[in-house]
Amino acid sequence: MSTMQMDKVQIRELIAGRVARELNDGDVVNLGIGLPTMIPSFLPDGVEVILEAENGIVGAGPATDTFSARYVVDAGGKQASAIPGGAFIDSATSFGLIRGGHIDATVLGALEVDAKGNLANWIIPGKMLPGMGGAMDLVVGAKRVIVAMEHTQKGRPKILEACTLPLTAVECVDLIVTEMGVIEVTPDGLVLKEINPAFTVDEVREATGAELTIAEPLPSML
Amino acid sequence: MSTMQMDKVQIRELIAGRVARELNDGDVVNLGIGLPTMIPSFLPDGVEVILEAENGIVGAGPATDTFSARYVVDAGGKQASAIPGGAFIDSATSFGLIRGGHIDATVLGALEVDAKGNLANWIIPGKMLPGMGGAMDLVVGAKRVIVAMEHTQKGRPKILEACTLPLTAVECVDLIVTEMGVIEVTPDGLVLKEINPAFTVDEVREATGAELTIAEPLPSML
Amino acid sequence: MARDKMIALAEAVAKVEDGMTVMIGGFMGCGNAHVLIDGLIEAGTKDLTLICNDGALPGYGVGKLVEQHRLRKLIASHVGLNPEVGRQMNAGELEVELVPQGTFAERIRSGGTGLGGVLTPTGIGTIVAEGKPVVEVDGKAFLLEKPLRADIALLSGYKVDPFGNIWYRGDTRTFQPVMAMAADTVIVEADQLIPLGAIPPEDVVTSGILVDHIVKGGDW
Amino acid sequence: MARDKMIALAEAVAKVEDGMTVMIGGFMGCGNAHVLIDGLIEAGTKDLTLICNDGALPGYGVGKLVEQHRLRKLIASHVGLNPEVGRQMNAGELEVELVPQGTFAERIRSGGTGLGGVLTPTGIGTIVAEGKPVVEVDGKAFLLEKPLRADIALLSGYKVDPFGNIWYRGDTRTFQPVMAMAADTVIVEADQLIPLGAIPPEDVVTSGILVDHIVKGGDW
Repeated sequence: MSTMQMDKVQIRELIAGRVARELNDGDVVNLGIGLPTMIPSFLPDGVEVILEAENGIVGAGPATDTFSARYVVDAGGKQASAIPGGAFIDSATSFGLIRGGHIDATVLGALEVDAKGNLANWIIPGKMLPGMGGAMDLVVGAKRVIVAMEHTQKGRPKILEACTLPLTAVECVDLIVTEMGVIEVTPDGLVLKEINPAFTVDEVREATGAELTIAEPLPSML
Repeated sequence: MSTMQMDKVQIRELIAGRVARELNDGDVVNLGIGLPTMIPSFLPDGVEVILEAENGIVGAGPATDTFSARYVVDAGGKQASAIPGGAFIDSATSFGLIRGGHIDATVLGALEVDAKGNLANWIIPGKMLPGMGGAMDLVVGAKRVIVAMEHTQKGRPKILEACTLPLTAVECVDLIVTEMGVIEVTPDGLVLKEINPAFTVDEVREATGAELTIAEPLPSML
Repeated sequence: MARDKMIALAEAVAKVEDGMTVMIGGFMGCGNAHVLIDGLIEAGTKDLTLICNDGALPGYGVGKLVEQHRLRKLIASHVGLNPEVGRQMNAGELEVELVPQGTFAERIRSGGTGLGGVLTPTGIGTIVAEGKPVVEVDGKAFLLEKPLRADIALLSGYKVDPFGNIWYRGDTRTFQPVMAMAADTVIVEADQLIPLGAIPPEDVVTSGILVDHIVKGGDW
Repeated sequence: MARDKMIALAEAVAKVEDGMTVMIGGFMGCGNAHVLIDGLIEAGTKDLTLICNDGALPGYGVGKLVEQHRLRKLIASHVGLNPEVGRQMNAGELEVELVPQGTFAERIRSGGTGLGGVLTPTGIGTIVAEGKPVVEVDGKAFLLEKPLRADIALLSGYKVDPFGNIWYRGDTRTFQPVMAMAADTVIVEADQLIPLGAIPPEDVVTSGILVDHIVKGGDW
């Protein structure tokens, strides 16, 4: 099986499922929009995480009748809620939590990541300028930064020796999870720690624009 | 009548009464401990001020049965309350209000004030070191700083050309109210704006260690 | 303390003059001062510099001000959900200053609390740092980001008493407490008007001493 | 989320080791963590660096720690109501660092929120400024005051749920919300233990994600 044989949904579920296993019971987690929001449904039994929405929810939950969309939205602007024991906080406090290292992990997508853990995920000059939102603070402040993304973009590597796009932050990424494998950012560069057995190491290397150290043993990411 | 003929209580009431007339209806006011706490009882009819206690009360009121001393004290550590419409706030917010210019006036005592409006009111080297508490923030941040004090200390002037004691803040005092008169700090120095008719201008000058410009006319402070 | 700060919507809107800098709280439209925004649209107010986290959505919240070309400049952290912002920006019709969201909150807080600015690690090594001083503290680099203030802040409160004490419902709170401190004039639209003292003093989020005027908010 | 963080007082006190830096909230004893303080006295814990607004009063709140010589250093804004602080200071038994109260609050906030420090006008031109960097912003001078952090914060909450969400009664709140963010370990003594969710999410002042342990507070 190659990437071509997995459809988008399968790829996203594979990635979200693997990231879910990085989270510990009780962790406070901020999830970026898109793929990362799929992660909670893949959490192992007995692992419960507390979702922080940077617009001001500690313990964010799904839409309910109790909390109308007029008064409660998540960081994607969608109707949400606070779970029992949750809290609504103002933005200065929310980013105080984020910048102050009180968020155990943040999971978000990327346009590019490089060998030093530099991250580019907010701007393509001349094309896309949505604004960085809370991403720059999140990747600087969260205890652990996990990038969850497809390994390549239309066949072009997104994991590079050095990012070419404007950075979101320097040396901030701890772990990269793609449909091909799990890559840790270490002081000595990128280490492929786990692999999707549907791919060979050579295939992963080919799809990666940076040097990869291969862990031994190299377990399956599935 | 000279100062000698007024007892301490009369002097304090005179000063507090005159300061009370500096306050406007609706002003948010922070009062230092001691003499300034007497001011509210001298407020003219129709003038109501909102007391801020820097430890976290907006709309501080007197002790009541509703608010126990275990849970509500004023900035002097005494049992207090919040009046209806008042708020309890945390210290960072309280000093945010203070530093941010949201307090219309602060009234406090002084050891020395000088011609530039420099204030010394927190330390006598080798003798007294209670700590500055909130005073340094208050005199830097309040829109108007009013010093309410006796004109001299054991006959020695407290209003000087230049403070000799360690400063609380530079160029912060707007108005000085004593039992002898009302003195405004202007860019051109100190101006005696009102006088207690029990004293002559020469007596005030003699009790003052800085040059005084005398306003014309010079109304009574009573 | 029981001052009645209620004014009519038209009177409130008239306080926002063409060319002013205006802060509006909320996030993606949620918590925006919808009634006041509609008032501005109706009054024709224009050339505003808007300080708001985002451009909301087309036709929703501050998105209406964008659509109707009432803004000269937008200071925000995210404008991706309102394509009209990008269009006007590319057409040279709207100036946009993008600020990381945590820095955005803290710059406003700084402006309202008399601090000289924010020393933040956020943005170091990125284009956000361009032209800004870097201050080193104990060997670590921090960007110095300057305070933000506005002529007027337009807030949306859920429970508001006659003195202007505000309790925000859900996560409409967002930037509103810091904006209430960082503007020369503060107007709140109240979804519910409640008696003085009806919010327990521990639960007041924005004190009425920060609020100048109240208008009726409510259903929309 | 319904994690039970309750531990016994002795277990909580044992987490405070000799020589640690400890934050205690409150003002002049009001809002001090009285039960935990009595626990420290009982346990003999000593050589502490205490970060607390003041020295409280003799025999009351943190005043007990002073009296019993459990402090090596006190970082505070005001110590005038406890003469024992001055006596020990003059006798060389206790080091005292005095910080303006607003700067004290903001340094702790800064330590808990990942900022590089505080740029404040407070203290400029006074002995507080000695040896500290001055940063100019738009022609105005600000002192750079560094962040404060602690090994452990001991808080006093009125209503506390099993997850550690805290609602403070009256003005016991003081420095506690910022201290909850600025210490490696946070312990709260609860005057009332209430069920999870009993504090409406809008009225939670300190979120339970900041709280590691809860002990029974209550009458004293």
